[in-house]
Amino acid sequence: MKRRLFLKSAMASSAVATAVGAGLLTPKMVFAASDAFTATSKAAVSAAAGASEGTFKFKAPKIAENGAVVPVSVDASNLDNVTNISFLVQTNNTPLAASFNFAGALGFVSTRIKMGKTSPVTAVVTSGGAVSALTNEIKVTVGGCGG
Amino acid sequence: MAEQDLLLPSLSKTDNIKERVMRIKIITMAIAAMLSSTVALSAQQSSVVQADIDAYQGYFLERFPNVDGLQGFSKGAYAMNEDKMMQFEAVMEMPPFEDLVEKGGELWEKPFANGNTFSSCFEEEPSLIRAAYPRWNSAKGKVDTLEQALIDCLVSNGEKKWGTGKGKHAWVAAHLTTLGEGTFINVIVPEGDEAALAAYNDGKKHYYAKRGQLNLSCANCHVEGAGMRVRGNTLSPGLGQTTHFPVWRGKWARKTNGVDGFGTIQRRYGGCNKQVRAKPFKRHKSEYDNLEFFHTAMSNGMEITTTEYRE
Amino acid sequence: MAKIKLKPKAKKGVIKVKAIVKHPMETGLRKDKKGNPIPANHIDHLTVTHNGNKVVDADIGAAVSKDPYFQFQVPGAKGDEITLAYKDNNGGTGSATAKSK
Amino acid sequence: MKKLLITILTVFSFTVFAGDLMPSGHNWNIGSTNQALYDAALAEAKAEQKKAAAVGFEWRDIGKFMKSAKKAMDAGDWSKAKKLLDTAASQGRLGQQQAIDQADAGPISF
Repeated sequence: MKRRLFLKSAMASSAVATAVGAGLLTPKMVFAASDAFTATSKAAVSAAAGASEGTFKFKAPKIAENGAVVPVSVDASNLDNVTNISFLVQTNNTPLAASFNFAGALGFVSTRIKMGKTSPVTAVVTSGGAVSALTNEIKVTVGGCGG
Repeated sequence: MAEQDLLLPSLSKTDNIKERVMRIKIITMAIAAMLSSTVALSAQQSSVVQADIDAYQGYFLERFPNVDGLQGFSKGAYAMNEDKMMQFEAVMEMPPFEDLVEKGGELWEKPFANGNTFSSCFEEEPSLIRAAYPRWNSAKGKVDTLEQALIDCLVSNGEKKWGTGKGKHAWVAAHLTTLGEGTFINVIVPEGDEAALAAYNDGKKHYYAKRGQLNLSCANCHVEGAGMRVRGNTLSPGLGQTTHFPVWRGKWARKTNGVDGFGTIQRRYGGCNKQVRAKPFKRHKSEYDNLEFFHTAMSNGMEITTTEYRE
Repeated sequence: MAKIKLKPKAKKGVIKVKAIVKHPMETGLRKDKKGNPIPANHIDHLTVTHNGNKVVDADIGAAVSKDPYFQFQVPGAKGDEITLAYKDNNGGTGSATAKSK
Repeated sequence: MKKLLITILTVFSFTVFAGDLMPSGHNWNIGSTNQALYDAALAEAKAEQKKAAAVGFEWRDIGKFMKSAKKAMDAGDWSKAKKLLDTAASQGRLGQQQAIDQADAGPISF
């Protein structure tokens, strides 16, 4: 079952019930994220959908060395009055990884996220009420040598 | 794309490269001169060994003109791939190993049952210890490594031996590597010392001999293969591999659920041997000690960069 | 129980706030060796305060790495007080305060 | 699947063959005959492994092959055990040859 398809169909609660009933999903998996966080995630996804292309800097690896620790950072200090920076891992059940609200801090954040597989990752910036976004594909491979 | 530029230096750059190699050689010689004048008693480098070092370093400098000079090679595969470098820098912003390096420092200071501490076993002040090893011990007729010296110190003070390769052993070594930041590697194979040259040559042979089922030598991967990709990973250049050990490897950290990713250079040798499907040798015996002697000498003139993260 | 490493450093009127919070960040989706699900245990809320003013207020998901790392930039100077506080989904909390270097 | 079939056939044909040579009622002897063959093959593999190790060119998996061979033998699969021990011995010999081939190894590219 494709997760993205599932995401769309999950809007209809009956589909979730069916999936749970069929043993495809354990209740824990469905409710892993809190309702509030899921709502924030949904809001961020729809905001990103209508966003213009960002002029800020979004740093993320093309190929992640370690899927458990993928560094991502946004430098939106070129924009005035940045009030929020969010990261969305598009293929996750709950795409939102983190949402940072700013009041007095510069429009910059750097963090590390975990990714189980290759996915487009979107950085969403809200500045002066306008939303802009940039998406980078981050490849996750299971490593070999190194060192 | 940037990577291809590195692998296939364009012809128009040739003149620049020669100039660069010359310049870097002069700097290296100057550093070597500086070092030997400060350690007036230390023996002169064997001319055979110096020729090997020049050829080895010259090869890398010529082949990778985009790497930032001799010192740039200490960043390994990261120096050859911007995407990886960015991730390395992100990890090093606040590295996962700080706590264990601190613990290593505490173990270094902690008195043994007899009241002595580790420093009683070393003549050098702590910041100079890392770069003082590996070195030829003419009295014993063998190579001394820092890691072996730590074990010897425990034994001579009546303490229980530690396991080698990782754990406490690696933390203390990592503490000393961190203190050693900015000192220079300067392995000397004394001119005219046949036994020292034999140990060096033994290590050199290990480095260039193909081994294991895959029939690959250290040099196949880390000299000829440097910068090339194997199974999605970039092979690091042999030059500069010893500037930052013990390293914290993501791969080793995952084995301990992120608790301890530290390993010594000889732990890494074992891993490399296994990767070509050869049986690894016992740590801190002549095979790896001599390899460490040769391998480190090849990076003479390079700075110890503190302990670092590696994939 | 969780340890916070907080390092604020001022340079040219901007404090770089670097922090690592020791936290397992369990998603609730993983299983242990016996196949039993490992319960979710992750930071879900984080704030940064500068001289008493809240400057960052973040919602954190389970997709943030174990022992999460954050860097923020806050206008300020050496000696300013930075506090980082978090709450996890099980109600666990923690905070650390440091004077900017 | 194919491999398994071949193995079964080999074992089967061996049994039939052995049965032909031996007077009936002596089939219980096959087990101890195989054990003797196994012991000999193991001794050979170990000797080759030791020689390879002595020159510093032992390959990684020789020990593993011998362990698997013991497992196979315990499960009564002599032919699988033989294959594994033969591989172990041959890798031992290849390691020794490698030591000879690499006796003069040194830098070539510069």
